[in-house]
Amino acid sequence: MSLTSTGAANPFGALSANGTESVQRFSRSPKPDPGDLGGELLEVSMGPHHPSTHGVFRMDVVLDGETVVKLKPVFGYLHRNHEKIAENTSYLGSMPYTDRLDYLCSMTNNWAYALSVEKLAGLQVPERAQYIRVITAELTRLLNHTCLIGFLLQDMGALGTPMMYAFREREKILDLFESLSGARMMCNYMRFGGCRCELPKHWLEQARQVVEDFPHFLDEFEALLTGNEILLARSQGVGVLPKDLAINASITGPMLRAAGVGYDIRKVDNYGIYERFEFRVPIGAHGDVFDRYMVRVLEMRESLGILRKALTDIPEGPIMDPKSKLRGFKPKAGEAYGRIEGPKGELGFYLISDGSANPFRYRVRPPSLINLTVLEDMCLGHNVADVVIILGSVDIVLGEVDR
Amino acid sequence: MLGTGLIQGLMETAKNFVGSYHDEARLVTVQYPEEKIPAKENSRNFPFLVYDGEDPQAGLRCVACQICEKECPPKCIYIVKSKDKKPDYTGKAQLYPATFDIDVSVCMSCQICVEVCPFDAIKMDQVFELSTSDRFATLLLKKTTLAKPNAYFHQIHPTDAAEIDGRLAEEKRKAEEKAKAAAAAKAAAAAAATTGTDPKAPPVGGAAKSPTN
Amino acid sequence: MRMLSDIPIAFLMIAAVTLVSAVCAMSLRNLVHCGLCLVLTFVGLAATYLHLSAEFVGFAQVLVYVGAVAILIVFTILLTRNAEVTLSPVSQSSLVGLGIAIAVCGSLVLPLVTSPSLRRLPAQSLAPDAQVQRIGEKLMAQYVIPLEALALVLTAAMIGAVVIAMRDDPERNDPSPSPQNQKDTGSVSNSPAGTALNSSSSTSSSQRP
Amino acid sequence: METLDQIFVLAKHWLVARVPEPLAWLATILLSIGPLITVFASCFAITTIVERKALGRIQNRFGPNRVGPFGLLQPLADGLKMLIKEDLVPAQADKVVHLLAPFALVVPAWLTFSVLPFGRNMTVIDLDAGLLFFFAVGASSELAVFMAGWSSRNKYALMGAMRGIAQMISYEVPLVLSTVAVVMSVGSLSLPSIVEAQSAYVFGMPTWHVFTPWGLSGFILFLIAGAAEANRAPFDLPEAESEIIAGYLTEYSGFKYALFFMGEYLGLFAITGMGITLFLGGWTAPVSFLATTPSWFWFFAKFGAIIALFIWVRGTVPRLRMDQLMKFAWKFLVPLTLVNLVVAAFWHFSGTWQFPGAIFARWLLGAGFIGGAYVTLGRALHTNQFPPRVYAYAE
Repeated sequence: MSLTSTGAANPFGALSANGTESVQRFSRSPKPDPGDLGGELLEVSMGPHHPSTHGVFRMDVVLDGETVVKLKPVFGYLHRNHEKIAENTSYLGSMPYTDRLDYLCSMTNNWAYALSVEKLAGLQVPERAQYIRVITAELTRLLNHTCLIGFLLQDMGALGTPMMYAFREREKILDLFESLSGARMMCNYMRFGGCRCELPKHWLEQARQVVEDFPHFLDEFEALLTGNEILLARSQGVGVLPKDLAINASITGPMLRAAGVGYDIRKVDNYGIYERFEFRVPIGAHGDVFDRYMVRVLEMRESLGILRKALTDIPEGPIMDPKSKLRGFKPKAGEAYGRIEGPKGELGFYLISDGSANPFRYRVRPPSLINLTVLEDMCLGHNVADVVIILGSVDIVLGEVDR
Repeated sequence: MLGTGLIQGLMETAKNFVGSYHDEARLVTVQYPEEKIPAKENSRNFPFLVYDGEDPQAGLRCVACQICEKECPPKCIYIVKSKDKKPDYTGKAQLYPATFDIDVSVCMSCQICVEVCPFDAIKMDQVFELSTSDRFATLLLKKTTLAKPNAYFHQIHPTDAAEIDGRLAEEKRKAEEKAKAAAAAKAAAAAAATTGTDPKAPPVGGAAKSPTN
Repeated sequence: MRMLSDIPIAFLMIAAVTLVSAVCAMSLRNLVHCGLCLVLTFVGLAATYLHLSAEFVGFAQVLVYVGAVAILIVFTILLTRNAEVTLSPVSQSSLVGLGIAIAVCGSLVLPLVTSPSLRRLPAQSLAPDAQVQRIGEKLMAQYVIPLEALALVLTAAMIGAVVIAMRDDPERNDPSPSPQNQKDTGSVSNSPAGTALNSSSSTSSSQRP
Repeated sequence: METLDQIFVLAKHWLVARVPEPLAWLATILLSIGPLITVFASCFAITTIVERKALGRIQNRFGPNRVGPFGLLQPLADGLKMLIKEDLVPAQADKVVHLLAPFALVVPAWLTFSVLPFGRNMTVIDLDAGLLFFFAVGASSELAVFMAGWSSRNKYALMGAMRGIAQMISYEVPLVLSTVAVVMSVGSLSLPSIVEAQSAYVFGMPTWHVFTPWGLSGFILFLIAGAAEANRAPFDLPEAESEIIAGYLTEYSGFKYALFFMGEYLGLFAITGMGITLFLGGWTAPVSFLATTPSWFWFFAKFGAIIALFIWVRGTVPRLRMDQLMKFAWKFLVPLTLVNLVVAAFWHFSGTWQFPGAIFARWLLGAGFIGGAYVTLGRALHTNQFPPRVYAYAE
């Protein structure tokens, strides 16, 4: 039941030139297999405006009947030159651009970027700001995972009901973000050495209320979905990602954990103040779509624990490192890599400073893109219907994939 | 047994169906054009220029220092400095923007211009119904459209505005004190000079001008 | 029904549609169009049965021929390589074809005109008393042995079809292709030309070069 | 009451009597077809708005509420929009077949209504083989699906057509088999006589087929297979928008799309009407003291209830996959309908049992037999190779 890894030698087999070549060969002269009941291979272009490619993403799928024999992801439709723009903008100027990477999770994007700049400039984040960061990041994880499950079920054909429920809850978190940072999705909230502004009045109470209500929603969500026979049938054994391939292809986040690897950067790196929180890292055993779904549900429950503690423990105090400055920010020459456990996986920013106001080199490690590289390995032998849910379970946001 | 999960799911949707008729927490839709969610104080959308007093153009706090133009990540601000100067709130003669354009189709409402502005002259607005039938002309906001009174700023961001007004008043007071002190010093010096040499010293300029409120 | 039978126009129309669509089914170039015309012929036949008050036969005709056989035909056409065939319009052995056509036509018409039933039944009682219940009773009592024999044959055919379908190589049904299969999926397999499945019409047609 | 019950029949007779004799036959035909088309076309309009509203409520939204009071004129607006939309035909499409496909779907869908009894004496044509006619005509909708999918020259459309035909053919088997039990027990293919067979009352309770073990399971099986036949969720694979865009409808726009849309809903209505006729006693009232109330009211009340059930299911479940769909049809529904046939036969022949409590014994045996088959088949289908999962936590 497990897909054999082509990845031991070449984890990116899905994207190799070999793949391109074969797809083109099919389209030129599809030859029937004489031992087969007959029939040609069908090359279908799924995307870029296919309803369930989550944005402008294209898959060149070669089908035998409805079975996928070759799949080539094609992306870049949303390429915005993010990294080069950042190299020509001040450090601060890139912060709002990071919002637009994974536009569902701007808070964690902010944090990852702020973290790497702080490493570069040697800034210390005050206690209160650390707590705020943890709270916002975990809220982001909640909203990302609920949305993802909603989208996944939408891809599975559930007519948007789970998605609407997910969006109902997401709205509450977005309201929190709006009253905190001024914008619902493009928060642009974190700054090097802290956070941009103090929490508004009653924000903590509102956040506590949201966190208190959330388990109820999760229970309802699970009542609707987890036992559903159709969901089980559709997702179990579909899109299996073996452990070794996951490790070799540098998969991170819930996908890696669903494949059975207990790797969470919150535990590994202890960035921020995560060592102060008790939480467990759920892992799956099969690495299929259902495991990815369940791992995310369980992760949300753990996040709620973190949030409860953080919302109680948050101290008073400053929220910015006094050494940090907005204008004329020029970190000393050097390099830094800051990474966090984003909702989608390891989100890292690698920066080289030459001492000027702009980074000399700016590089994002986008979890969506890297998790996408194993798409073909997961999809081969499955149906068209499976391809969309496998893609959905990878959890990509094209803003981050294409950058 | 096969089917139990489906029935559980059906119960769940039935609960939501019924709940949407009586439970506010379930039916969260806001009927937009008729009712609107009150904007949160921190909400931000596109910048505007604050002016003090009655005259939008004379009262602009902006001194055309062009910091926002430089820091703006998508470079959507275009400023041309004025040739002449006019007094600011402390009464100091300052440049003012001859042209101040913001291309709202480029602006990404990131608030960085607000953060870097040393004069509290540019602030974030909360308008969002900006759709037009014209693709180009109306999307480039000119100085005249951008200028909005301080009272409006108070209305949308009360906490922020109160704090800024306090600070500005403080600065103005300090500036006036300083001016007064300078005037006094001058006067004293003049007096000293008068007693010493010349009784007809010229009157002190600058500080005499009344600052815009 | 009586209303229709009183007006010969109805019969003429049905007959015209049936014949024209039958001719089209033979002569059109696009195979799918031919198939669809054939469906129209079937429908026309069913209408003829209904016109003769043979309800059950008419509906069975629609159910079986339009609902199932026609679908089978168009599927078979779809599975062939190319729906647009380019045949030379004049067959080289047109005389032979003509001969065969006459022979077939004659062998169909001859029994009809010599059939004793035509003479036995007066024209006005031509409408058969074919109530469904009577058909069922006949099938279950008088013709039970042929019915069972037919059922047996059909079951055997179905099992045969299942066996053929299951005979497919196991790798294809397995959602986990083996590594080497993954590398060269879709390319021509090196196995000798599969002649084992020539009995299936879809296979043979798809193997046409 | 009697007049109210027969009001439509009387109205028709009254009108026909006003028409000159040579044209009476035409008037009869028109007065049978006209109301049928009007009623079910408005049913289609009402269903679309009710469905959208109900789905909205299920999803905690309002649903359409902008056009007219409470959004009730939404179907009108939709229809108008469909009418004035540009009719796009792909350049490579087979234009004639592309044009004919929607009609090939809609016409048989209308035809199916002609045999349904909507009330006492309210059947357009009482055919001796009405049930057979229903399925014969219903089967021809497959051809429309094929025509639409093939003529569009679109890979998604072709895939949708393939899916649609495979699904319809597969689900026709359990659909027909589940009705065979009724035919067996009633001994007729005529739908009015099937309703008549259920119109008696025992202790004030109706003798609908659904109140027998085989009838209950047959009804559920019929609904499941019918949902698949009508491409309703969770069997809406032929037009699975998240997978193959819109299946065979991909290249349809404007009014042709609307026709397809209507054809599908009409198919659903026909299946629903048939389910009511076969298992829910057709137009008979649910309790004996209401038996004098208009029969057509009860037909449409039941009709609305079943449609609501379909909407509810659609708002809840995700979609099956093609192979699972086939597996479900052939490995679950077909064996279960066969078992159901056996139970129906048992019920029929055990009707002679005379000892006290015989009815309970019959129920117990029948229900036990079906339930056992259900559990066994369900387990075989459901467990596949995946046991319930437990999730570990890494430390």
